[in-house]
Amino acid sequence: MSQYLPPEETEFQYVSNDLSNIPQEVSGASRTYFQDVKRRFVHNKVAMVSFFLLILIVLIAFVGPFFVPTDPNTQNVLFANLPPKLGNLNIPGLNGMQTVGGKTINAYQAAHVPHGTYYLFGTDYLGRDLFARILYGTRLSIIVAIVATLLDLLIGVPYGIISGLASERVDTFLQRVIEIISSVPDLIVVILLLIVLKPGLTSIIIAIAFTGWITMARLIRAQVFKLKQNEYVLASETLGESKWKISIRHLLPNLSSTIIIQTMFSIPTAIFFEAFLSFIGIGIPAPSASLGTLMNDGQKAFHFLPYQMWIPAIILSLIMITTNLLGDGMRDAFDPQSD
Amino acid sequence: GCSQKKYNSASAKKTVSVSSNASISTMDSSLNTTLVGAQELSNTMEGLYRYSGNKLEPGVAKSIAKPTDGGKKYTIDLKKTKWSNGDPVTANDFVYAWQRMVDPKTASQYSYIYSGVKNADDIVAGKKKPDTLGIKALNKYKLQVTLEHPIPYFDTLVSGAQFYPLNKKAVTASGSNYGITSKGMVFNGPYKLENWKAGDTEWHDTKNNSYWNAKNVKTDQLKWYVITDPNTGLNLYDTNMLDRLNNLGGDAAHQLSNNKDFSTTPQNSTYYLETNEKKFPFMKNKKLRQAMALSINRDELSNIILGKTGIPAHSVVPQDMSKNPKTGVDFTDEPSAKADRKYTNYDPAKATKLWQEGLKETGQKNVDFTFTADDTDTTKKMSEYIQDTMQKNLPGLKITLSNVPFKTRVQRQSTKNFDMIGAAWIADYPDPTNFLDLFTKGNPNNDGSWENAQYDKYVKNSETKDVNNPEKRWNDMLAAQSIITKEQGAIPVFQNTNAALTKQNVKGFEQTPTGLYNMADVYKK
Amino acid sequence: MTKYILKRLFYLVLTLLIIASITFFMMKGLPGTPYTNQNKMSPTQLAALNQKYGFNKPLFEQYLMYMNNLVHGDLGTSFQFNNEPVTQLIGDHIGPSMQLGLQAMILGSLLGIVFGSIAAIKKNTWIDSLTTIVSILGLSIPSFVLAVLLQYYLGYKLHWFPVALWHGFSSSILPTLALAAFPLASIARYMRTEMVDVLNSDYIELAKAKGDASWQVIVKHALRNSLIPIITVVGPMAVTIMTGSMVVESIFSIPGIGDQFVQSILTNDYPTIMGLTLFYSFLMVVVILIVDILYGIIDPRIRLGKGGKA
Amino acid sequence: MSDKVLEVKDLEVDFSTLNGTVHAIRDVSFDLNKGETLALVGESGSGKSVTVRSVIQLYAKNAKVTNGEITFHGKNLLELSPKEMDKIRGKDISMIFQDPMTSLDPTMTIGKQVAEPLLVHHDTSEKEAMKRAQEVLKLVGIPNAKERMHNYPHQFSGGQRQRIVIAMAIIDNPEILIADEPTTALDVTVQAQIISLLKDLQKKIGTSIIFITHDLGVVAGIADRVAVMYAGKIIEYGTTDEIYYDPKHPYTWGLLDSMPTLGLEGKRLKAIPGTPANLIDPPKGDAFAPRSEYAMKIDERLQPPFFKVTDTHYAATWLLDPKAPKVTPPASIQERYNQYQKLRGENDG
Amino acid sequence: MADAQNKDRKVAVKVRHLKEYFNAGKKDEVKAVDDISFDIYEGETLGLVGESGSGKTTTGRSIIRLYDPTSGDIHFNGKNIAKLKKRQLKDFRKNMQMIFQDPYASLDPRMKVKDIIAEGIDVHHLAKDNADRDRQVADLLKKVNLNPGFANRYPSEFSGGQRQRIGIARALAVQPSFIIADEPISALDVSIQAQVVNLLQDIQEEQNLTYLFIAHDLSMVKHISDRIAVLYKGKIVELSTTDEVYNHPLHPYTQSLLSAVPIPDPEAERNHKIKTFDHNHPFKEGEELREVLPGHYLYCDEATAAKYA
Ligand SMILES: Nc1ncnc2c1ncn2[C@@H]1O[C@H](COP(=O)(O)OP(=O)(O)OP(=O)(O)O)[C@@H](O)[C@H]1O
Ligand SMILES: Nc1ncnc2c1ncn2[C@@H]1O[C@H](COP(=O)(O)OP(=O)(O)OP(=O)(O)O)[C@@H](O)[C@H]1O
Ligand SMILES: [Mg+2]
Ligand SMILES: [Mg+2]
Repeated sequence: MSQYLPPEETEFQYVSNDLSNIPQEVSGASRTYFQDVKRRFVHNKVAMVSFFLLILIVLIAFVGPFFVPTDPNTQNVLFANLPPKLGNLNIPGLNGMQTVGGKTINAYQAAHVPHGTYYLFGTDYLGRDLFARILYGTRLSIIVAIVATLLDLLIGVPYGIISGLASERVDTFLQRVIEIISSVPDLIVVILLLIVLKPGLTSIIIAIAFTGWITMARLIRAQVFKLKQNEYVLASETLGESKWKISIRHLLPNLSSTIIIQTMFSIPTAIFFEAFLSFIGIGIPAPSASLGTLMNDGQKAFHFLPYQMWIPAIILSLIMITTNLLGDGMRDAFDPQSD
Repeated sequence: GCSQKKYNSASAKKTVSVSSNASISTMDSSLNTTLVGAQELSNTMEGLYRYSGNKLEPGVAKSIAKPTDGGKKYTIDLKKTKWSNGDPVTANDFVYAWQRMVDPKTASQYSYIYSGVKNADDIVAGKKKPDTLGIKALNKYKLQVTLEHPIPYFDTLVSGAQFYPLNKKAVTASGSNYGITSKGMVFNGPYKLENWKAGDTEWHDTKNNSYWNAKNVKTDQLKWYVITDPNTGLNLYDTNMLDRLNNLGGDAAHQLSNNKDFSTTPQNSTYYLETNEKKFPFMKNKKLRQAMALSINRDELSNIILGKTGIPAHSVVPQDMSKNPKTGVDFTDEPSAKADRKYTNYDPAKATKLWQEGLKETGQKNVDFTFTADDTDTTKKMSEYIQDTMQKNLPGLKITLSNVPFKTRVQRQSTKNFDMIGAAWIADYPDPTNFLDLFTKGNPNNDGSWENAQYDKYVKNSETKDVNNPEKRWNDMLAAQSIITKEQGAIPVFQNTNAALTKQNVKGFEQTPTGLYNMADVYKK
Repeated sequence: MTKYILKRLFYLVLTLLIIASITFFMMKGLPGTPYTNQNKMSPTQLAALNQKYGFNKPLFEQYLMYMNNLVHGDLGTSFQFNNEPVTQLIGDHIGPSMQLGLQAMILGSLLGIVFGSIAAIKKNTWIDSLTTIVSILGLSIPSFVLAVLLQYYLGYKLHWFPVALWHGFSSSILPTLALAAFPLASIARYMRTEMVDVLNSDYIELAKAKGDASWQVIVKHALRNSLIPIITVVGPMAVTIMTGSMVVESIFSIPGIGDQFVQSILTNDYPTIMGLTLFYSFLMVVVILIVDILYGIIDPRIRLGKGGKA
Repeated sequence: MSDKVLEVKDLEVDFSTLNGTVHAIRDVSFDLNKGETLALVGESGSGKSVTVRSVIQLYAKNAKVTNGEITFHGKNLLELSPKEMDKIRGKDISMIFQDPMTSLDPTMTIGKQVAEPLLVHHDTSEKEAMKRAQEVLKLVGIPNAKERMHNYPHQFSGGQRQRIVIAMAIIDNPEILIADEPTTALDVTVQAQIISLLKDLQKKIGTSIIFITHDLGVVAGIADRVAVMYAGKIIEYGTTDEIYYDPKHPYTWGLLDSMPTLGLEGKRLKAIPGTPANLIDPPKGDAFAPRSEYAMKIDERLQPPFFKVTDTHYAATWLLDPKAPKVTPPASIQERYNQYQKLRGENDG
Repeated sequence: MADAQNKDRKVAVKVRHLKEYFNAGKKDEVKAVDDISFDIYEGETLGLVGESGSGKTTTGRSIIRLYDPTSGDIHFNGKNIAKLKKRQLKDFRKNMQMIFQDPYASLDPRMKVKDIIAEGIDVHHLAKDNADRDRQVADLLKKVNLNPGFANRYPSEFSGGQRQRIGIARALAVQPSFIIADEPISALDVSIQAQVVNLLQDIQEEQNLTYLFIAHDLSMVKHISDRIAVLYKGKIVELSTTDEVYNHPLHPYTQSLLSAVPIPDPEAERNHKIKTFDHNHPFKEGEELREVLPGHYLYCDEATAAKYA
């Protein structure tokens, strides 16, 4: 605290401010909307942790395979269904011990696995290295999610914008179409599509894109209804801007938060949907694996080999939780009221 | 866990609970196509004969009739038995059922099995009236059956559900509803089905006191539960909700192989691969097929992947089904069959060599096949294994898997819309010709279109010229078998077995040659 | 109001007709027939079958016939279960699915509302994070995994509940839990968002200024206002869940409609597929209509038929 | 003084935000006498709302009272538990907010909402409370109160809704009524009605009112005393006449001058130049100095204390320091003073 | 409608029988603007006042063709623009501009100030090149008393008054001759309002602009307007010069409205009497807008009009 000095006579002098030219202040530092968003986001610890975790998972899934020499599809039937083991460390759950018929045995010894060979996540029914398979499976699931989401954006966003901007008649028609698609059960749409198409990555993506964009379109349409009332859109119209340009210049950027947030929710949905398709047997064809097929295989052996389901399930949950928390964080970051 | 007891109701005396892998779609014996349906029909109905384990015993018939007229005529005396509504079971009930079966209006998908009974084929084709079928009621309890040619396995054949009698009154009263609900149905078998509707996932069979042999049925009630999830089955079995858990998967079977409740019973069926020679004429080259056959390690496949839910198959005819009429040696253990195992014993080096030669001879470089197979767990695992081992051992071969639902697979098979297909055949009757027939030229089931005139001749001989000479017939069949094995016209992979868990106090689960269980024999100690 | 409902009913019927038509022609365009042993049947037999199912008529006539039957409440007969009317098939199997669905919806909604509200009230505290994580977990564990875990640990290991099968209320508990996870989680998340909004509104502030204790503010004002938008989410979700989860039903061996659906698809049982699709769509559009009407009744601000685009 | 119902002393409130700490209220003191109307005026963001919200302790989660005392009936409100505070809110001190369109719960009938304070604070039966609500609704001028009690907020116009909010605030005869811009969202005609309603009510029930607005016209009509706020501080307070006719703070001058009055008009309006002060990093001295043509060196260094003008009139500006050069207020302000003197003369005479 | 007093003045905007009905023909029809006619002379400021919901915004937006008029004519610079097709609108939009009420909602939060201001320049290709565009933006910023250095900033960094200036600069960018200002100051703080009003007046003088100034703050309208139109339930009930309307209001609604304006003068407020107006029966048969005194229009029936003649 500075010391209080009583006012002095000399200080009672006008400083004659130049009032016609007061230095114009603007609040705070120069920040773009996105910088603000970023700032809010960075302050959200949960979202940041999720963000880095997700990046880590994605990195491992995409870069990992280059460092793990094991091929995910190489079968070694003699080493089938080995439990997880990490080196010679005796960590429970990672020590290669297995309970068969009430007795705990060393599965690696029983299968005559050469010393020094071990499988971090164990092996599956064909003796394939589950660690490698999970790496590839995660990658595949992420690809499914990303591509499906992209497609979702390419259909849902334009559809929503058109519906929101078009005349009432066109809008009503477009909404009816949505209503029809959404009142047909997802399962049937997908299965019918898959009967017509060949099962595989492409058809799964198409299937997801077929129904996945509905929510996006609805959200975007509602948002466009709100946005187009905004005076800056009206202002643009009075300047003679065309509807098309208005959508590009004003609507799209201002829809970005809605789009990003919905995308964050679409990603888990897509991964999940793929897992479900795998469960009912129309997912990724073998021998490729996705988290869905891995969980599905693991589920069947759960009674005896619980690790085969637990590991992919935990990884999927991790991806889901991180994307969801990230989505939450983004939503808050994009909401200027949240700080 | 204080409420454990509450859920153990299945352990009450004289009730046996059994798992089923599907629900019953129809109880109409003329329309049924599924194994589950056949099992339930066998539980509740009685034909002329009934298998107890491997032994054929008289059912409604007084005794197992001997044919006359060079094997073309059977005169069968019937016991005086009753339907569950008190009506007598008469010869006319058989006549009615059989005629109904072949009547094209019934549109039975199984009517082909009547082929050989006089006029059956013509009736099915709509060329003759159903009442011209070779079956006649000589009197209320005497039945006469006329065949077009001798059928050596006639006795087995008529023990099947398609030849059961039907109570005309009950059938006509229900109209088109017959067989989709137990209401209005009458039974003449060991059990009655009550309160059942098509698609139920749980049904109960209660002892039928009108059954002629009721005193030997020691179980009051059978409870059937449809269980499709492997864990659920195990959990239910371990918590004593089930006395018998059928159709264990490979993993479970592998893990449980030392369990004292565990058993495996081979089924009279063969799983084999066919390549589409119509679509890919180069597959007519036998070296290619032989290479494929040699590239599969059937022991590894059966023991580890199938976890003993399958045993290696070296021929299209399954083992332990038919015995040499003279020596009693199994069809697959005859010296010629044993010698032919070299065509199916795993030999990767030879496989590679043959494959490369075959490719050279046919001028192929790379072969891309889509391998169509069922989408059951076992089949999926197996096809992944085959994909891997073939691609590894047969350079230039690329296999894409297409695991589809059963019906789709059958459809692709019969429309010849496949590259390579995995098919299974379960015996309609335990006779090698039931399998050998499949691969004769023009047979609707010869999906791969493999053909060999010599083979066709041997099969034909066994059914015509040598039909009444068991020994010659046996040799014809062995010769045919040897030809198809040498050529690998169809590549046998494994023979299915039912891996099951049975509680120690439950007895009598013995598989019949047609893959069913005679539930009249099952009891709880 | 009446006019509005009539208009909506008209659209409802139109939607259903379009869906019926689309599924009809899609089914017809699919490869394969429902007959397994087709190649072993005689042409006469096939003709008899085709006649029975009307396949011998021109496509358009088949369509008219189907539509006509449909209007009279006849969905045809199943292929899979010879001769069984599809309506009866649905009737036989919808019961368990409905029961499970309702139980799961009620449990899920109640817990979801409680969780969501608590998270909103304790926004940005560890309680909020905890409920958020729990609800995300609910969304992120596939139901088949959850079902397997519940069955194994609560049923098999601990013997708290029956492992599977459909024997009275106790056997519905585990599948209900497995099914409730999703509605619970998503309602909790919606609820949190809504509640946060409502809690920021002026009338909540005014209620506080009136001296309402915080629980009174929540119960009297916040809860009701945040629930209104949730109704729109709950309706369709309830339909989806009540029309059966094939996964949960198959794991718990429950004779529900979900498994039938998948079975009918796997066996090319077209009449059943179409019947179930229509049934589902019917439920869906009716529920959406009801939700919209309810919305108007519950929320006094919304008068049906007034203003704006629907 | 016995007729003080509320005393706020040295109040300081901070908000923590991502940009830093906002020092929204910086040492605010005032008191409220029984039965009087005190108006808080000042530009947007000057801290009017935060001040009164501190009194009933309804502020955002990121707020923190760092200093001060709010005495009501001998109790320091800032030291009460939330439960005790609940008992005072809506009973002894009630509040009306700016926007009548959003202040009412859309899903509850207005009768119930009006009756709520009675039900919360007393053992009144529901029936009795509703009866009382009906009376109060009639009192604030809702026609057909008996029937309309069962209507929902959306069925009322903005003016009617604000009356309903007022009914709710006065149903328990509060000692203090806080009105935060209660008429800003309303049309002038409706605003006039609401203001005269408040005046009538005050006469009938003797409530003390704190009235916030930035419309000096409204203040002139309703207030007994006025406190002018700038940048989180009260910079001048006095009776309404003193503030309007003899203001001493340059900010008050600017404020009065920027109003185009129906009586006094010139071709150009006199605007206060510049933008409001930054409260995250408030100036060391007089926050208004940078926008003032009367700024002195001392303003940059020291915050001015309150200088007494009369017993009731104080202003915080160094211009009142005896050492300061003699200032001549702008002509328009002098005009006001003259006009006032004239009026007084007339009245006296 | 060019009245006797003003018949020599050039009419910039001529509105005749303008109707704007929302949801026309439906149960929830709103006659937001119901048959209004008036002129705006070149270089003048016409104030449009009225209570909330009286149709002020709708009038403004119909004139600038954000809405398609239900019926009626709008002549702008001698051309009827009421029936122009959307495509043909572009040209006239260069000459007519609008300033919006909400300084927060009227600037796209994701665009830089310079791009906001230059939007019109871009649409109408008014800049030769980028440098020219930047120069024009800098000029405009200077014109509205903003630091040209702000061009690269985002709207969120500005206060309400500064934002409103940006909005004004945007409107000026296309060099319009007529500007509709829809409550341009009502969202601003009192002390800032004056800054913006002064700016508007300065620019008007400099460029000889014509304004339609919409507001509900009557004191401000009085200050800025040459003539005033009072709108009530979609109809103009009184229209005359500012002095006439304030000093001799004829319509009871106008009288009531004026009497309700609070006066920032305690003494005056003490004696303030408010006139009431019967909102239940506002209009009578046979009433229309008539010129009852030279240049003074009143919504009344013939008999009433005769009283003033
Ligand atoms: N929750 C908050 N977080 C951060 N700053 C806040 C918060 N609430 C208020 N402030 C700041 O406190 C200061 C005083 O706000 P207050 O609402 O009291 O102003 P006011 O005088 O009521 O203005 P107005 O006339 O606009 O209502 C402002 O600078 C405002 O930005
Ligand atoms: N898009 C619309 N659809 C239906 N009604 C509308 C629409 N826009 C405005 N209205 C109605 O038209 C009437 C006039 O509205 P307008 O916005 O022109 O009033 P205003 O005088 O500008 O009011 P304010 O002072 O509140 O801005 C109101 O009753 C309003 O509810
Ligand atoms: Mg405020
Ligand atoms: Mg307006």
